[in-house]
Order: sequence, then C-alpha cells, then structure tokens
Amino acid sequence: MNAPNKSGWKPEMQPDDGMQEGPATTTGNRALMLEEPLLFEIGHEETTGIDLSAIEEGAPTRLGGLERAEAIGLVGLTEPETVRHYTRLSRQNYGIDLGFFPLGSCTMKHNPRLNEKLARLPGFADIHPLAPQNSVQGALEVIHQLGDWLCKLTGMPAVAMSPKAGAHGELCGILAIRAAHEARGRAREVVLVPESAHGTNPATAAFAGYRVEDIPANSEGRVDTAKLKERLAQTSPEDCDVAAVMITNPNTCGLFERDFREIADAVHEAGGYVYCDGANFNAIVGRVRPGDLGVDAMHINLHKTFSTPHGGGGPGSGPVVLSESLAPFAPLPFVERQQDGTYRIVEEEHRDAEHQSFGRMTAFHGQMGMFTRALAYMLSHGADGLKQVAEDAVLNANYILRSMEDVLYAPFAESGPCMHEVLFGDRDFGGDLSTLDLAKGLIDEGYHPMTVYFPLVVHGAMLVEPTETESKATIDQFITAFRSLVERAVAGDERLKQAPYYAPRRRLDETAAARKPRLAWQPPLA
Amino acid sequence: MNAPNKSGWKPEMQPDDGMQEGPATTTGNRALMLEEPLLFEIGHEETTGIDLSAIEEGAPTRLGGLERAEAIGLVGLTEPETVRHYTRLSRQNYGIDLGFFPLGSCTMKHNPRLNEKLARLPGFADIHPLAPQNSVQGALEVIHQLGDWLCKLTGMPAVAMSPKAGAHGELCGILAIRAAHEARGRAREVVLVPESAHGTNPATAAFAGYRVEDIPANSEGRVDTAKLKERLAQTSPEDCDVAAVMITNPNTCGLFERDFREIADAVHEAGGYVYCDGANFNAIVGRVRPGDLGVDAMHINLHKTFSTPHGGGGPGSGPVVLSESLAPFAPLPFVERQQDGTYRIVEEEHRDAEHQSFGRMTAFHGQMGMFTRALAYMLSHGADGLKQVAEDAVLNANYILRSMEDVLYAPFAESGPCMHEVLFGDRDFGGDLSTLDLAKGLIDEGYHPMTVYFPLVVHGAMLVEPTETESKATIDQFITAFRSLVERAVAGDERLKQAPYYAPRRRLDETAAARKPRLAWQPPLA
Amino acid sequence: MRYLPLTDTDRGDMLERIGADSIDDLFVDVPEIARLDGPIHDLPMHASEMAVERQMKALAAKNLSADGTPFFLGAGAYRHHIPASVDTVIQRGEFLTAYTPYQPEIAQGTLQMLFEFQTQVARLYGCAVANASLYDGSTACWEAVAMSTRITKRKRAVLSGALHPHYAQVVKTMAHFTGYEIADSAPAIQPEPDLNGLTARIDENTACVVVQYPDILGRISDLSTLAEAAHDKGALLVVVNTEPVALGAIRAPGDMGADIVVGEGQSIGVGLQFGGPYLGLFAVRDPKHVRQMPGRLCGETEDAEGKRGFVLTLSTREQHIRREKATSNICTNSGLCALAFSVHMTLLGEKGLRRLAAENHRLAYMAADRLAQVPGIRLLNESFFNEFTVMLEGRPAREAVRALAKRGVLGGVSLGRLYPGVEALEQALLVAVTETTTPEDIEALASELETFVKEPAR
Amino acid sequence: MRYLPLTDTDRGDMLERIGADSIDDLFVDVPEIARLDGPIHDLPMHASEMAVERQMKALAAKNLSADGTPFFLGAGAYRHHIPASVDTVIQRGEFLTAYTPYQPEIAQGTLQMLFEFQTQVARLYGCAVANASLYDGSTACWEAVAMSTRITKRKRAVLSGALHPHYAQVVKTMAHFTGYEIADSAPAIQPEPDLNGLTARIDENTACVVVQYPDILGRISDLSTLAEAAHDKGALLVVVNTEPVALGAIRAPGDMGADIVVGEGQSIGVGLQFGGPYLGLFAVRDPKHVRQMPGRLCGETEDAEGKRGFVLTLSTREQHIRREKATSNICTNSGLCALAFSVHMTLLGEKGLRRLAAENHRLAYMAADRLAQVPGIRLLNESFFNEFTVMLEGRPAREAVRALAKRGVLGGVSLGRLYPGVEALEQALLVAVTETTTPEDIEALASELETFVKEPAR
Ligand SMILES: Cc1ncc(COP(=O)(O)O)c(C=O)c1O
Ligand SMILES: Cc1ncc(COP(=O)(O)O)c(C=O)c1O
Repeated sequence: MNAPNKSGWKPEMQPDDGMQEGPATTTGNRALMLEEPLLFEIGHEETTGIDLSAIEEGAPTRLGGLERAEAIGLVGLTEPETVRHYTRLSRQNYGIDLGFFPLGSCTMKHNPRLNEKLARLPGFADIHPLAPQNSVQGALEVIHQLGDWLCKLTGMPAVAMSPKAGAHGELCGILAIRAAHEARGRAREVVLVPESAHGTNPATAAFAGYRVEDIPANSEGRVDTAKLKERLAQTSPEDCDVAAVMITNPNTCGLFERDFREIADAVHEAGGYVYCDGANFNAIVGRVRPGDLGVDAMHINLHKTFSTPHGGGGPGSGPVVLSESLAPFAPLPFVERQQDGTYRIVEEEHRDAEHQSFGRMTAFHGQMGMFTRALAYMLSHGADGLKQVAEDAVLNANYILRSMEDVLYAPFAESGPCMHEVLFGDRDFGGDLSTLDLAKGLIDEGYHPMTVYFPLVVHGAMLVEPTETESKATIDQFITAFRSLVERAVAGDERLKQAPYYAPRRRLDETAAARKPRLAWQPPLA
Repeated sequence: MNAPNKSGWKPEMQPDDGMQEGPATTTGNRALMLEEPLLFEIGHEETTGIDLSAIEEGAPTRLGGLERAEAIGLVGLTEPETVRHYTRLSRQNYGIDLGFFPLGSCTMKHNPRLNEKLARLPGFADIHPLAPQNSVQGALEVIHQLGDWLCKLTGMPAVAMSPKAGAHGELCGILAIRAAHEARGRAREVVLVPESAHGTNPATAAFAGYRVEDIPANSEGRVDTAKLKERLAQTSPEDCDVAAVMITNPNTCGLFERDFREIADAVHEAGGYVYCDGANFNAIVGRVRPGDLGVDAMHINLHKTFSTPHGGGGPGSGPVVLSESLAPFAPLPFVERQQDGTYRIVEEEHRDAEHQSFGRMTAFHGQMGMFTRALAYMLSHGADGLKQVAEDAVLNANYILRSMEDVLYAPFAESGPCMHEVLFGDRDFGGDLSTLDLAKGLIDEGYHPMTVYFPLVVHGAMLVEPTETESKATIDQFITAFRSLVERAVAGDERLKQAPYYAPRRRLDETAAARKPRLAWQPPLA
Repeated sequence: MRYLPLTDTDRGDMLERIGADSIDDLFVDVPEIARLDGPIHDLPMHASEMAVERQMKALAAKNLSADGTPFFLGAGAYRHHIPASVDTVIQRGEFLTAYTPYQPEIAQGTLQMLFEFQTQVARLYGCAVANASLYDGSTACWEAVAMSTRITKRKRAVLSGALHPHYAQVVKTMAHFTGYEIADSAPAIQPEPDLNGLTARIDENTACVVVQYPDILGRISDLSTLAEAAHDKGALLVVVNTEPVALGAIRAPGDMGADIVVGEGQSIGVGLQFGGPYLGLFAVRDPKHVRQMPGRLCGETEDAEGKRGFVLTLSTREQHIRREKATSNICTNSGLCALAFSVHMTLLGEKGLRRLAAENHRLAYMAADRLAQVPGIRLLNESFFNEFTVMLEGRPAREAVRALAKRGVLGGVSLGRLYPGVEALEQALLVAVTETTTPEDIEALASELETFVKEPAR
Repeated sequence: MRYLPLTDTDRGDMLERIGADSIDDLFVDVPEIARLDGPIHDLPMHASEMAVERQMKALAAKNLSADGTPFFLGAGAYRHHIPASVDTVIQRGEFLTAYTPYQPEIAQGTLQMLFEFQTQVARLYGCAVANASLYDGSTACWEAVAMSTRITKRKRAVLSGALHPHYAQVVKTMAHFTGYEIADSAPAIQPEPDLNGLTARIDENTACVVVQYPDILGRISDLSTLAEAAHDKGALLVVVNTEPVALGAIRAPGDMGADIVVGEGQSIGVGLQFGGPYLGLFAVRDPKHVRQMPGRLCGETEDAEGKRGFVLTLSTREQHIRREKATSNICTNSGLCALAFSVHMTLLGEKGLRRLAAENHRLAYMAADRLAQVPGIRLLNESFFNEFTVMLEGRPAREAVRALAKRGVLGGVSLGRLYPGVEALEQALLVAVTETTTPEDIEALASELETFVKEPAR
C-alpha cells in the first residue's frame, strides 16, 4: 500500500485526482482527525483530577499573612478528560515515531525505548540533587562513566557535564576560553564565526561579551582558510584580538572541514582557541576524534548524536569536551573519581589552583535524565555500533544526494561526498514557488519537511538529514515523493502554494501572530 | 473550536459544504493519516531488532534430532521500524483516549493510568503462577482482597476468580449449576434465555450441554414474568427440566428487571438456579446488591465495570459470585485465607466434601494482571465513588434518552427511566437509510458508533452507553451531532450511504472477505 | 473523584432536562427490598492515587519477583526478556483503549495487526490458518478437542500422559459436562515418551489424540508416525505447545502432520504475570477446517475505493451471530496479548527467534550438564529444549522447591505439586532455563540443590 | 544492531547508486591524521538490551531512592506525587519524538499545549505573559537579570542574601563575563528576611533587585514595599520562586509588583531526577516587556481557512533569526518538562493546587512543631510554606545529614553544604515537607535528629 508510486505526479494531472470529498461535519472533526478546544474552554475551577481532602476551614497557618485570596485563574480536568485532551492534541503532531523526519542539523533519529525505561528507574528518577553523596554513588558513577565515553569518543582529556543543551554548552566552552584568556591577562575581544553557523554560535559569543566577526566561506561551502589566516595575521599573536574561532564540523552545509587541523594550528599560533560546534558529531562518531583535529572545546548534543528524545523542543543536554589547556577552567560542579573508587561532587568549596573553574552555569549537576539515556545508548551500540551509526548516517545522506541531484539544485554536489546531511536550494523552481511550498507539499505526503532556509549561504536552503535509523525502503519512498514534488515545483504547479491540504491546519498566518501577539488565553468578551 | 454547531446539518445543505479537497499524494498518505504496508512487505528474514549472538556452528544439541531446517517464514524489523510500524497502525484506530465511545453493553469507560502502572510492578508482573506459595503471598492477598470486594459489592457469599472473561464466567456459573444439579441426582436439560440476551448466554448454555429455550419478553422490554412462570409450572418441581434461567440485569435494553426477585423465587421453587449476566453491573454497582435479588451466580466483567482496558478485544476477566448453594462447586484453583493470616492456593489435591469443585477451567489462577488493576480501581473509588459511578452512568444515559426521543425512535422511552444505556431503533429513517448508515456517519463526526443491531428485539437497534467518565460537554456535543445525523437519516440524505468519508478506509466489503477468506498473508505471485 | 467529570451543577442541570427530581427517581425500577440507603458498609471510601499506590506497592513487595533472583520455573509459563518497545506499543491509547474491531473503518490498526499476528502464528506452527487468539493454552486445548469432535462426529479424546496436567484437567472438566470420553494417565518417568502406548489407545471412536511438544517433562519426539496412526483411524492429531520459543529450534507440529496446533503464547511479549492474562494460540493445518474454528478471525478485503483493508470475518461461527450454534462461546479474547506477542515476534524475526531458541538451548544444555554432575541428582531427559526433568534421589522435590525459595532461589517446579499423590513423580523436579538465566544462576541452583540433597530427610 | 535498519545488501546497493567503492570513499575529506582504523579501543562493543538493562539497574541500585525513605530534602528541588497519567501523556510518541514546532501545521499538539502552559504559568505568577520555558530556575534567574539590564540600560543587580546560593553563583558567573556588577551576601540567620537592608542597596544604577519567595530559608514576606522602592529608583523587581506549589497558598509575585517572575517548575510534573532536566519558568507582569523576553513564545493566529491555530512567534528576539543580537542564546529548552508540568497542573486545577498547597503546609506545620519540641533543636522561621530552617545546637548540620543517611533517613539539606565556609550557617538544616511525607516519616526524623543532637560532637 505504501509502495512508492513510481509514476509520481505529472504536470498534466488534474486537480480532481484528489481525495474524495465528504460533507462538512457538525463537530469539525474528520473521523480520526479530531478538533480539540483549549483547556480553558473545557476546564473548570471546581474540577480536579487529584483526590486531595478539602481544605480544613480555619486551620492555623504560618504563611506570613500572605494567603492568596483571589482566584489564581487555573482550571482543572478529571483524569479521563485530561488523558483525552492531550491524546487528541498529540494526534495533531508529527514525530519520528510516525515517519521520516529529515530535519537537517537536528538529527531526528529513533529514540530507543529501553532508554526511556531505564531513566525512570526510581534509583535514577527519584533521587535528589543535594542528597548526601554517600547515598547517590550510582548516579555519580553514571555521570563519570558517560564523561569517560565522551572523552574517549572525542579523544579529549576532559569534559564538563553540566550544560543543559547545545547552546548552553557553547556558552560553557566560550566562558572557559574567556577564563583561560583572562588567566593569561587579557580576555581579547573577537570571536570569529562563519555565516553558515547556527544562530546559537554568534548569540553565545555575544552573550559571553564578545564581538562577533564573520569568517568568509569558499565556493565549496567550507571555511576560506586563506582568508581566515589573513585575518589572524593582521596583528602579532600578542596583540591578536581574536579570542576564538567557532567552527561547526561537519559544517551546516553537511561538509567536513578538510582544513580543520590547519585552521586550528593557525588559531593556536595566534594565541586563540578553537571552539568546535559538535552538533553534527553524528556524522563522525566512532570514526573521527575531534581531539585529533586540534579542538579546544566542543559541545555534544546528547539529544542528537546520543538520541535522547527531542520532546517537542527539549530538554537536551550539552556536555563540553575540553582540551588540556581549558580543562582547569571547567564549570562547577563536577564529578570526580577518588582513589578508593568512590565518587565525589566537586563544588565551590574545592576551587583551588588545579580547579580554576570559571564558576557555575546551573543550579545542579546537569541533565541526569539525559545522561542515563545517553549512557544506555552508548552501551547498546558500543564502539562498533557507533562507528556504524556514523557510516550509515553518511551513506543515507549521500544516497539522497545522488538520487536527487539530477532534478534538484545541490550547490556542493560537485565538490565530493556530503557527510550526514545534504543541502539543496530552490534555484530552479518555477513560477513563484519556493522552498516553503515544497516543504508544505511534503507534509501532505506524510513527511516532516527538512530544515528550510538554513544555512543562510544558499537560496531557499533545504537541509536534509536522514539519520542512520531509517530503512532503505523508507528513504526510497521519500525520494520518489520528493522527486515528484520537485518536478511539480520546477513545473510551477500553483497548487503547491496552498499546501498542506490534509494537515490539521492549513498554512498559518505568522505575520498576524507577531503583529498583535496573543500569548495567553483570555476569556472571550461576553 | 469544538463547540457544538448549534445549527447542525440541514437538508438544504449542498455537498460542497464539505472539506477542502487536495491533490492526490504520491505516497497515499494524507499528512498525519498515514498508510502502512504489511509487516511481511517491509520485514526481512535477515533483519532482527534483538541483539543476540550468532548461533554457534556445530554446537552440540539435544533436540531429539528434530532441528527445524526449513525457513519458518517469519520476518523481522529493527526497533525503529517496529515502533513506527505499530505507531502508524495505532493511528488508524479509535479508542476511549481519543473520544466518546458509547458502545452499548461494552462499558467503554476511562482506563485509569495508575492501574497500568501498578500492574507493571515487578512484584506483580514478574512472578510465576507456580512459584512456591511462600514467595507470592502478596499476589494471593490481591486475589483474596479483590474477591472480598466483589462479594461485598454483590452481597454474595462466595466468588470464583479464575474465569478469563465474561463468557468464561458464564460457563463457570452454568457448570456450577450443572454440578449442583448432578449432586442432587439429575443435571436437567434446559436453560431459559431471553431473546435479548447477549450471544454468549445461549452459546455457553449449549457449550455446557444444555438445550436453550427462549424466555418471552413483554412490550416494555422486560421478561414476561407470567409466561415464564407458566413455563416453570408445566411440570412439578421434581420433574422440572429447567436447570436455570439466565437473565441479564440491567438487561440489554438498558432496563432494570423489576420482577427479578419474583422470577428468582419462582425458579428456586421449581428447583432451578438463577444465573444473572452481570455484564451491566456498572449501572447498579454500589447501589444495588444482586444478592438481595435472589441471584445464584453472576459473572462480573472486570474489563467493564472495573475498567481494565479492552485492549482491542481482550484480555478481560470474569469472576463469578456464587450463592451459598453453589459455592461448594466453585472451580479450582482458588485462594483461601488461613487461620494464621497467610494465604494458600486450593488445588486438585484438596478436593473434598467441603470442596466439591466441578474442576478446573484454566491452567492457572485467572487474570492476575486484571486483578491488580481492578483492585486499584476499587480502592480508588471506594464505596462512595462506586455508588457515584452507577449514578452518573445512569444519569448520562437518561440525559441522552431525553435529549433524543423527540427525533429518534426510542421503543421503551415511555416505560420509565433507562439504566446505564439507552436503546433506539431506525424505524423512522427515510429512503433506504438504516442504522448502519447512521453509525458510519458518526465515524466522520469523530465518534465511535454505538452498538448496532443488538439486542435483536428492536429493528435497527442502536444501544448507546455513555458511561460515567464522560463530561456533560462531551455528551452535549455528541447529542448535537447525533441529532443532526438523525435529521439527515430521517430526511433520507443519501450521502450517508457513502459514509465514512474521512476514516482511514471507506466501507469495507465484508461479504467478499467471507466468501473467499484470506486469513494469512501470502507472498504475491511473481 | 478524579475519574468522574460531572460536577454537581451538571447533575442538577441534567436531572432537570430529564425531568427527575433526584437521582433516586432513575432507580425507581429497583424493588424496595434491594435498595441500599448509602454506600455499602464494610468497604473503605475513595482514596487518592498516592494512597492507593502505597497500598498496592506494599502488596507487591510481599512477592519475590523473578527480577534479580536465580529463577528456573517453567511448566507452561516461561520467563523471557521482553524488549522495552513492546510495552511502549501496547500502551498506545489507540490500542489499549479500543474495543473489538467491530467498526473496521476506524479499527484498521487492530485489524492489520491481527492479520499479521495470525500469519506469524500460522507460520510458527507450520499451519495454514491461525485465529486471533483464545484465553490461554489450556482453554485452547479444550477448544481443539471440542472442534475435533465436531469434525469427526466422535466423542472420545485420547490424551497423552505427558500433556500438562492442568490442561488435561481443563479438558476433563469440560468433557464431564459435554459427555465426551477422555482417556489419559500420569506421565511415565522415562527418558523418552511412550508414543507407541499412546498410538495403541487410538480407536475408531477416537476424535483426536492430544500430545504435548515438547512435553511436560521437557522431552521432544517426532510426531509424524503418531499423526499417521491417528489419520489411519480417522482421528485428528492435536499438538499442544507451551513454549513457542522452542519452535525456533525444532520442527513445526504442522509439518509433522498435526491437524490442530494449539498453545500458550505467553513466552513471547506477554510475561509471567502470575498466570494471566496469557495468550491462547490456535491454528489448523488444513484450511478446510477453518469454518469449524473457535474464536475471531481477521481477513483481508477491500474498501469502497478499492483499497486493501481488513475485517473480522466468518463470524457465522461466532456466538454473537450463531448463538447456541456457535463453535465456541468465546467473545473477549486476548487481543492486547496478541499485540504484545506480535510486536515481540516482529522484533525477533526469523533470525532473532532462531538465535533466541539457540541461546535457550545452549544455556539449558549447560545447566543440565551441571546438575547431572551433582551427586544425588539424575537427569531424566534424552532430549529437551529449554526445560528438563531431574530426579532428586531420596528427597521429594516439593520440599526442595520450598527450601530453596527461602534461600532466594526459585529452583523449578516439582512434579509433586502438579501431580499430587502420584508417588512415582515425587522426586522429579522440572527445571527451565532461558536467555535470562546466567551461569551464576545455574551455579547457585546446583550448589543449593547439592546442599539440599545431602541433608538428611526430615 | 537493533537500531540500524540498513542491511549489508542495502549498503552495497546504495554505494553503487552513489558510485562509491566503499564507505571510506565517503569520508575522503577527513584528513589522514584523523582517520581511525577500526572501532575506538578501550570501549566495549555493542550489547543486547538485556545486558544493558542489567548494567544500568546495578548502577541504579547503588542509589538510595526517595521511594519508601523518610525524605526531607528541598532547597530548590521538591518531591511531589506525580499522577501516573502525566507519564502516559509525555510518552506519546507524537510528543516525545517531535522537534521544536517549526512546521506549525503538523505541530498543533505541541503548540496548543505550549499556549496553555504559558497561560497557566502567567496566572500562577500573577503575570501577563510567560514564555515556553528555559532550562531551569537558575538560568531563568540569570536571564531575568540580563533582561533587566537591557530594559533599564543599567549594569548593576542587587541580589537578596536569601536567594538560593546556586542561583546567585550562576548570576555571578555570567556577570563576571558580561561586566555586570552584582551585589550579594550570605543570608542572615533571623526569623524574618532583612528587606530593609536590601532596599537600602538599591540605587540609581541598579537594573534590578532579585529576591526569592519563599526564600532559601523558607521564609515568606510581602514584597510590595520592595517593589515600590525598586520602581522609585527605576529598577525592576525580579522575584524567584523555587516551589510553584507554594503559589497555591500565598500571593502571586506579580500581584505584589514584581516585574519579572522566574522560577523552577520541577515540583509540578517533572520529579527530582538528580537535578535535571528541570523546568525554567519565566514571566513578565507588563506585556510591554514581551519583546525583551528570552526564549520561545507561542501565540494564537488563524490558518488560511480561518481556523484558530498556534505558532511560535516574535522570533525576531531569537538566535536563529537575530543571531548575535538575540535576547538570549537559548535554543533547545525544556519542552517535554513543560508538557509534564502542564498535564499535572491541568489535573490539579485551581482546586487541586490549593488543596495540595494546604496539605503541604499542614504537614510542614506539623513537622516544624514536632522538631521544635526536640531538645537541642530550634526552629528559625516565623513564616514558611513547606520548608523551614532548624538550628542544631552545637552540631554541624552537614554531619547530621550524613549520619541520618546512613540510617536510611534523608533528613534535609544542610546550609553548610550550600554555603561552605560560612560559619554562622553551619548548624542550620533546611527541612522540606510535602504531601508525600507521612507522620511516621516526621517521627523518624525527629527521633533520629534527637539522637544525633544528643551525641557528643566528635
Ligand atoms: C549546528 C548547531 N549548533 C548548535 C545547536 C544548538 O543546540 P541546542 O538546541 O541544544 O541548544 C544546534 C541545534 O539546533 C545546531 O544544529
Ligand atoms: C451482556 C453481555 N454478556 C456477556 C458478555 C461477554 O463477556 P466477555 O466478552 O467478557 O466474554 C458481554 C460482552 O460483550 C455482554 O455485553
């Protein structure tokens, strides 16, 4: 039933090739596509799904005379209503569990269910971050073991585990770099970031008090090494204002930065540090160690490469591996294995010469819930499996590249293989059709669209990352559908401008949303 | 968004009031409505989602020389493919979690998630039925406690816990009756069953070796007490051939059998036993004790009244409460509380005068997984909550009855209130429209249809059971949609004959399926 | 009440629409004598989730769970590792909270799954058609006997002595009431089952002969000759399997000539659960017998647009259509367990099932060898899959089981418990070994049994 | 490999289409120096689900979980009962395995949920607008300080001494690099916080004053005057809350004049999890500040057919649009924790939250009274919600915590751990009590502490 329709769409096809149209329904529902009101439209102040005893009138309190008298304005639902409300909402969502989700740069791979189960063991889920350390040795061991895996996989000597996501990890790395510079007397002023970088890179550098400058790219989609060297050579190393470069590798065009080592050497020579955005580590895990390329700091998105679920936007976890020179500046707290084989948490009181930590980034020890999942993922795959992960991810991406390049503009197709993701552009689309229209067409076909309009270096960018957890059959069917849509886009099929037709909602008016923001529910005027 | 459309459908409405039609998709998918191939079309013999070591060539075996040489013909999927396959399939299903499911006689109430969690505790889920009894005292206590609740709720002195579903419970009750008759010297020949009874009633009686005879009904939808008494009076009690009557109460027309006690007395006088089908216990739980009405045996569907999930067809659990006179014949094994407060399992070796058990119905002790859920349900509701369950279930059904009777034929509306379900018929439908068409129309509206064409006593029966776990808002919206569909059916709107329009499949050809059964997948001919 | 959405205002409004003064008005048909004046005494009032969880956890804590315990129980219920994704799937509300797929347009998920399940079971059993499940292996066994009597129009069933005694009990219980004649016996303690003796008992009145494979003592034998002998006399061969994993290593019953193959499917996906819910499997080798099968069947068809779809079919066999003439009274079956089985089997696939079977056998072989070395213990079996019988010389196995449990080892099932009063079986212990068993577990069992056997009998 | 669907045949076919001889051809861009010749040494090979489960369970077993343990830890992370249905919802694949809702047509589930979540948080905090979550309370606290500096164009923040020390550390760490000036101190051990002293520190260069409510010692005070004082000086009041359940009993910060309210949402729906993932809540009282907020915002709009729908909006604040000019660098947030919070809050509702808060306070009151009776223990607080400070006379609280843990009682958080080296705080113990605490737990704590305090100091 699901086999690729070999013929696909043809320009001569008529609109009435479509789905059978039915009469309008009273409820607005369409069989299993169900409408759902807002919580505040169905809940009641007096309804609750929790059986707690009524509040004892006149019971003594010690609330400092600050009792909350007025209504909070919350509403409740009983359990049946709650489960149904959220189940119905969930059915308006797409997820990896439903189908192919080739969102470039996001590594939407399968989330193993073992990991969900293990993270919920009371021994992990029901322990307090400030519990006496003798009562949480297993938790500390998890953090330590996971850190050890990360060091070995990256070939780096140290790791900071507390950052809460990729961007937080970037901040951790840049702060460590800044602290190292400060320890040497001067923080410097500039961080160099390529235009193709993820938005968090420049935002982080700015957040940490740096000025951001562009690194020029070459026509192959990579850093222009010569120009970068020129920039560094503007001053002597002692006067150099460049604190660090931030380079994504593999980069957001899906290409490996061939000259990474050469660039790193140049930066080091100028007294700077090399930050590597490791969001794309999935392409090389188990096959390449960033430590061998001269990296000083690199965050790893456990929610990408190590498959902790994205959860509709988070949570994530962004441990940062650090070079010898940055390790002393790692943030607090961290876990240390002691001589006797027990573990301890190093906190503020232990700051000393060896621990010149730049400080604390978050209240506790990081994303424990993600650590257990990521460790289970690593133990499951092992060194052999992780290598296979990288290889299959890269294989799938190249397969899509070579299956599409005859019909779709692939700017870097000539320059060699891509890594785990492949970048296309909308150069050849007809009429006034653009990447957005194609993306919405994919929705009707039952796919989540690829990342669109990122990176900024290609017009109408489409960044396709299949990941390694997809079967060839799935990718083949996707290619058929994708090709058919591209043909329509190139032929200027105007109907694509109305897509999606079958999703819970047609295109949404984002301009109106921003012009007059409605960010919380308000009762309708009577 | 989901508020009832007050106007509803009007006969003058045009077909093009319908949903926006889109172009055909290459994949056959429609955004979140996803097609899914058969397992055997996507799986491979060489693929597995379980990492076990390869079989050691030439390892010694003691398989009696019966190694399975040829291919079994199974196919495997990796975990990502498996999770997606079943997630996509699941999305083609309707369940209580999605919406209103008023399937009469089936009690589709909310399934509390606490119960799911508790049933999975290793202390319940990971224990063996033949484990030494000193190692499973908690499990035996659950069975005993649950039995105690059932006895108290029904006002009966004994309970058999091992039956695996309602029909198995019926069998248990009828076998106990037969054993009791045999113990008195003669099994008798006939079991009386009303025409409105569920199919399992006559099937069970026949399965137990009895001849089934109809009990006549009166115009009010209840047993015709006079005629029944006549039947019993055909012979003297000693010569009476009637072993038992099987009466459902509340009955499948949704009515309480007012004369139940009187009937029971008459049956007892004739030396017969009274079997009560307790599938509809939800209507009276906590408010009426069947023991007060002269019942000798009654099964209780834990998967209805006590909310263990239906799971797409099962499993269920059908404990049977027994009167003093039938208790000695209860099946083995059962759990007994001993003097010292410990529990033991009574099995074949303990058969004696006190335990004249008719034998064993199933390999082990019954549906433990359902017992833990049902006990949690009872503890959660308590005596007060269970009473409220019955009251709300009855209230909801009467509310629907009185909100529909002006537009829809309700044969027993005059004779007083209904219990937990309400029966309608298609007498007034126009054109050649029937109950089936209305049911399929409800599918498009986002509802699961009611039970249709059962009981057999009304033409085009529609049996609507809302249950107590529905909110008034949900029921109000249902009433609006239901009324609108009824209006269309009465007006003879032919488009209903094509419904459903929006479900994953249009009407399926059941005749073709039965004429040339295809009951297992066969590889397509090359 | 967290599960009851109606508010008091709702109740008032609804009573008003109904035209009733109070809820009692809706219960007028209940006779005076049966009206209760308030909540039933003697039962507690409603409780919070937290309170109920505490109470139930306390009960669970009174059981010694197999998790982390050296565990060797089998005899019709086996402990296997169930992949986490199985539970994820069966907890999908769309599967968990659906009813029997009577409205196929919105039940294709359940229906397609059942079609796949039926195909998996049929292939595993070497049969043409399997149904959509029955309650458990024991009731499936009775249904097979009943079906045989319908097909052959004979009333006698011959049961192998090595059929699970609880299965035999179920058959005999039912047969007593239906007037069928059942020939059976306790198993003879010998390395190979006595199939000749069984064959000799088949006569012209025999509807079927029922044999377990592997049998209750764990023995495996070729059933082809038995099948021929049965067929010669116009009888059917019913084969019972209680460990589906075995069929990843040994020949399928259907391939050896079994007419009806039934079994317990609990091993795959379902878990121990103290005996239920389990999963009755039922299949026939010859499609011509389909219309005599009990239980639901899912079949392929097309919808009005010509798309493939699935429906429940051949319902004229079933109680809701045929009432007293139905092939069985079963209605609710083991749907969700069938789903769990099917998901687990899909994860396994041909390759995984074969590896799983090999691993079970490898470890059982290791355990059998190890126990055979213990002085005072004798291994009975010539052949076995993942379960075998050992004889504890001079000591009743029931005592061994109890004594070991006190020491945290769940050492097996004693035949003394299964066949109370049969002296010849008192010293026999059934030991099951699966992929969840570790070499350390085997060592623990061996040394505990050694200690036990050495102890003087009390 | 159970997670990798490609077969070797697939790989071969795909390489062929690509035109590569081997997978190595696809890694040609990796410099020689960084190529590995095989799997990384020193790391184990792949393992079965069963093996991994065993390993991880052994690690979990080394921790003393709160379940079944008398448990009194708080200080920014609280243990509450989470209804089972919360986990059911967040395990729905459609929520769990979705990405940030960048394609709103197929992400209305996440988006509507976020809109509801934002509304719940705003109301709880007495604010106009809340965002779609940040990492946790401590980073939210820093974001509030940073936002205050953007709004006021000033660079000085005054932190209350009774702000959670880890939150203060986070602010100071960041401020060091951004060049902001932070004024703070350790908390003074007194029954009521010194709001006057705090007020005195606000000057014309102050961007904001940051105060915790209830504060780190559990004390509660009216912040209205402080708000006025801050506003008089053109500064903003930032209120930090680490226990949202408290706001079911005490006044909302927004209602007392807080400009930005931030906090930790972990108490509702998320659980302890050894500190993460948690849930940063962030809200502003005045909608005019919306465009300076960090993090994602979900807003209402319409689709092309005029149906209501939701989208992420005002993204021009965010890094993916504004890059170095963004209001924050945050991208991935705490989406699934927000869902858990929202589901739990929906189950609670107004009534449930108020009851939950009352029950927490009732039990905390009982515990405070009980501990105050123990000789050698002094209750510090005049006011508190579900957490209070006791002074152990003559004994360091850190030792008490360790000693009690060895006896299976998790007795609280010592201020000595939170403020290492601050002598005045060494004897202070923070004790948190929630609805999960039983009277028996309280008794156990009292008697263990009594024993401890009596023991002579080592
Ligand atoms: C290349 C790149 N860098 C950084 C990030 C930021 O990671 P996070 O979203 O975990 O903060 C992302 C994630 O979207 C990314 O794709
Ligand atoms: C009235 C009635 N009796 C008996 C049964 C049979 O119960 P079960 O399906 O559990 O065997 C049912 C269930 O459908 C029923 O509705």
